[in-house]
Amino acid sequence: MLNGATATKWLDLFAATIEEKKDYLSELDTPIGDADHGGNMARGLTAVKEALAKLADPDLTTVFKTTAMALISKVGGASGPLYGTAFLEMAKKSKDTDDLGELLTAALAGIEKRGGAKVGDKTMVDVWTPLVQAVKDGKLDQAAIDDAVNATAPLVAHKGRASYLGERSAGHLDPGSMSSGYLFSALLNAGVLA
Amino acid sequence: MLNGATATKWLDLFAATIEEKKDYLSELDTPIGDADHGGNMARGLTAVKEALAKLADPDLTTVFKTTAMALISKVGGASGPLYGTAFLEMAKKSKDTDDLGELLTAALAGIEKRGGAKVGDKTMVDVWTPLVQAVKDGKLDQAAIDDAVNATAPLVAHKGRASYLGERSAGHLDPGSMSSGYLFSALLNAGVLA
Amino acid sequence: MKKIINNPADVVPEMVDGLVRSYPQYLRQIDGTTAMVRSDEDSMAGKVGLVSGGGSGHEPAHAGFVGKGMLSAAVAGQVFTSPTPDQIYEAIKAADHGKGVFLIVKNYSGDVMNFDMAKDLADLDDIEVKSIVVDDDIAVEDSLYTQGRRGVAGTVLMHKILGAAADQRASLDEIEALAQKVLPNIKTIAVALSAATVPEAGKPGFTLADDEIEYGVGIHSEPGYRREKIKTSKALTEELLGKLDSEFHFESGKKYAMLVNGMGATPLMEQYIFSHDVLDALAAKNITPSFTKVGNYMTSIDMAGLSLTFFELADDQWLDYLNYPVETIAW
Amino acid sequence: MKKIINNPADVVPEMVDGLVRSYPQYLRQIDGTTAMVRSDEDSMAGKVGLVSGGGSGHEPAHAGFVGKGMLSAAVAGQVFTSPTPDQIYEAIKAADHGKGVFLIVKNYSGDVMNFDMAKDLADLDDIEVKSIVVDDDIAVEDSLYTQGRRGVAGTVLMHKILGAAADQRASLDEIEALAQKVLPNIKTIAVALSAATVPEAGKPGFTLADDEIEYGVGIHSEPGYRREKIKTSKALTEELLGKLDSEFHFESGKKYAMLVNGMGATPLMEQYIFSHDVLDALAAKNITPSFTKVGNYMTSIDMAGLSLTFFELADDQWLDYLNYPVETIAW
Ligand SMILES: Nc1ncnc2c1ncn2[C@@H]1O[C@H](COP(=O)(O)OP(=O)(O)O)[C@@H](O)[C@H]1O
Ligand SMILES: Nc1ncnc2c1ncn2[C@@H]1O[C@H](COP(=O)(O)OP(=O)(O)O)[C@@H](O)[C@H]1O
Ligand SMILES: [Mg+2]
Ligand SMILES: [Mg+2]
Ligand SMILES: [Mg+2]
Ligand SMILES: [Mg+2]
Repeated sequence: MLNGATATKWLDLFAATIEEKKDYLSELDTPIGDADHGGNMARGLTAVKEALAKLADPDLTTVFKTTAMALISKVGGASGPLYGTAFLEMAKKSKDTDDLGELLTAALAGIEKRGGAKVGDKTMVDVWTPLVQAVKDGKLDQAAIDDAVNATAPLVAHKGRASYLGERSAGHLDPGSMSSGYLFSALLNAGVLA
Repeated sequence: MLNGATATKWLDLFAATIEEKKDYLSELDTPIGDADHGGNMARGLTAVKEALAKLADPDLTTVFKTTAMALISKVGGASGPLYGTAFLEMAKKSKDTDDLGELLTAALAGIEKRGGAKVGDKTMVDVWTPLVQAVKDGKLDQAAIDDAVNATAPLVAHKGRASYLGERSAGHLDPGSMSSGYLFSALLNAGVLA
Repeated sequence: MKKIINNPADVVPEMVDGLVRSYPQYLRQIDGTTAMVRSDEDSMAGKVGLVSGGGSGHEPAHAGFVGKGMLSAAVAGQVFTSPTPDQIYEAIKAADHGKGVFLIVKNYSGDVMNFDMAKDLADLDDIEVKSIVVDDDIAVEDSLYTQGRRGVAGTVLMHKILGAAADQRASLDEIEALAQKVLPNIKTIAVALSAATVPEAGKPGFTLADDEIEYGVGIHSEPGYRREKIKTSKALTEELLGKLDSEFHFESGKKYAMLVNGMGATPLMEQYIFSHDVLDALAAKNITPSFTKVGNYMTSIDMAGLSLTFFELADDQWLDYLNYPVETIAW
Repeated sequence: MKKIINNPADVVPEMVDGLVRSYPQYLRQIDGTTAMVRSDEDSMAGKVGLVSGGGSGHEPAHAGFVGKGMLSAAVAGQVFTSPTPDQIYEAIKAADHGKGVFLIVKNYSGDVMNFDMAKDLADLDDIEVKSIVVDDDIAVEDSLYTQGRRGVAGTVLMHKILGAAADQRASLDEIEALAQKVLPNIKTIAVALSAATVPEAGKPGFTLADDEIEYGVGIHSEPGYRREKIKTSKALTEELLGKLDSEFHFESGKKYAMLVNGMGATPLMEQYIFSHDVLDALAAKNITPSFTKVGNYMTSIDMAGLSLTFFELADDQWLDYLNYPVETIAW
């Protein structure tokens, strides 16, 4: 059941993973980016955690909106507006529904609109697209997440910093896809899907 | 016998040694200076050689003056004005005498006046002072030269760049003393003393 | 990593603080942000505001170009990370003096998205905002299937041109038209001798051997298009000027401005020698640039290397704009 | 050694050529020399000429400070090697407009001797020449038994002060008196993170480990007074400001100008952070400098590190001189 409490748990778990994997994310961002994805996400999720901790029994919309504002104002770079937009769209949508599939569909649409990336461009869109579908189909599990993330490795980037490398971007995991994978893993572990 | 021809031979020999020892002189100038003494002297002596080569059967005064002007306008740094002044003073003195002892005495006086260094300050003055005396006494030989140069090693510098090191300048040969040693060795080998 | 810093996480706020306190005559920090606005308020009255910015690490860009005749405000993001929309929004508000605000954005997905979001915020306030996305780096393919070319040192020339126009009371529409006309005439290409070290990363973005260089790097140590043994300045000139020539097709009848830009760790000595070689190569084509600037303008922290920018002065007024007097820290 | 150069022996002539061709509006090369004179002849008429210079490798010093309101001419010697008397003499002649010429010399035995010889040459021409030997580096003992203190970054402040006075038609005697009054009020101390590499030497003057710094280095990579593990910017501030305090005995009632000077390879980011720490430390003593400048002014080729200069403004007019407008490449 997705509600203010479980969404908060989801985001706290996500924050914990980001904190733990911060250096790894920046490492992924080194060969095909600028080595800051871990720092960017950690700065943002620390702010999210702090902001959520201040809320007393918030509803779902408040949790998402608070998360969006913290990410938008703390992350910067490419991932800030993208994750921020995702949560802003979920905040809007959550006024009508608490269905996770519908919420994530709105989030993905926001990411696509903000960044203009399509499937195959080696961005987080490549992880969100199959995993949002998996959630809808009730088939999200760690294996699906790993597959989606790993599938970004052979791709040639067409969006974001990695695109400057052309063919040389192939053979590396996309950092934003990895952090998106963590977001979906946190979803699994928060028990929201149950 | 010192005359235009033997003086030219002296300076050509000096130029050849400087060219050969260029890197070594700059190496000496590294721990207690700025690593350019070899380059400075080589630039100067190349100019001296070229300038002297253009003279047809010059007299002693012309050789010294030509040398002085080439050194003054090509060497720069501390050694340029010092060696330049030395040869300028010899040029002046050579109008009255061709006695090597008297000429070198004038040169040393010029170095002292220009740089203000005294014996024991770990500069070329520490080589010139005993060796000018040795020339006067008819006792200049390679051993005397080596002794004078090596005696600069334990000294603490009070003039020039090396003085900024204080006590730490001890234990290193003074580069300008080494190049001065070469000048006196060239004198030996030019047969001017005979 | 050997750097004169305190906690790597504090690099940006401390730098901004040092900057505004060292130069209060030019800059004022906007409360609660790492954005800076021109302290000479009077000089902005009745004029379009110009806002630029981006990740930090490009100093003196962008705050060094804030001042009368150039930018109104600059936003400093985290190191090599676009600033956030709320900060950009504050800068837009501070730069607005009723005539609208023009944003000069470098073409990086992060910058473009964050500046876009800031524009959305300003729209809600009825501040008229327009923008240009500078993409002068010819090292990367410009194609529909990529992010497009990066915005690099040429951005500073855009600041200068638009700053002169804004100071002479060009309207927001005129500035937009000018920016669009100028944009395709500015092109840049770089070479690196070493990569930048982001303080929080602690190690360089890539490593070059003691005798290696890399052509076509970006200003965030993005790898370039070719790695080679170090060459003479003259040979580097041939490569870089050659790339530019295949874009510009240099002609002796035309007028150009030239910018040699040091990346942060490359001394002026090398930049002047390189300029000498570029000017020699151009002279062989019977070209003398009408305007030249050499120095550190758009750096990449402590990267060694430089970039070469040419700007074809298709309109005579542009040269006047380049020579228009400004009061800034770094122009 | 990885540098953007051609033949190491050609570094100085090529650099000077690149410089004067990039900035013809400021500089003209004096024929047959590597000395440069202000190209705006008119701005020198009826004024005392100011000539400075020294070895190359300190760019933008000294040519970057030639222009209206500052130096009349600058002489560039070989790298880290004082220029020769004949070159200095040519600069003196070019700078002389009938009111005499004042030389600003850094206290290094080579510079002092070569400028002295040039003065002797000018005497023969009946050009009145006076000079000051700047010795602002407090890292070394000042004693009768040494060469005395070195002339370093504070020299640029001397250029600025005397330049403003000369532009306002101070006489040669007045400029000499001003220089002597200013001199003891300027003091500098440096820290290095790495040493400079002279192109012809091909390797650095000394080597510091990856985590070592050295206090008290000179601008030719002369070793300093202490080697230590790298510290935070705040800790460096304490050391350097402490040394300066024991000379100045900073007081909140007094006025100071402050110059943070990068050595060539240290990015502005670090210089601004360091400035932040210095300004914080001074604020704790209730002092706010009346004038601050941060950037690369008197470098040491590609040395990493910076120097901190304070200038006690014992006379209110000196602040006006610092703020006096100039037209130069680098001030
Ligand atoms: N246009 C885009 N659309 C979707 N995702 C993008 C886009 N551009 C970048 N990304 C994602 O952002 C990630 C990089 O984020 P980050 O390193 O934080 O920002 P930056 O690239 O500005 O340094 C990439 O790995 C990619 O997944
Ligand atoms: N004041 C002085 N009097 C005599 N000799 C000096 C003086 N200063 C320096 N020297 C000599 O000059 C030498 C250094 O010359 P050089 O390296 O060419 O010049 P610089 O020190 O300017 O780099 C020293 O080794 C020393 O012998
Ligand atoms: Mg990144
Ligand atoms: Mg030397
Ligand atoms: Mg980034
Ligand atoms: Mg020297």
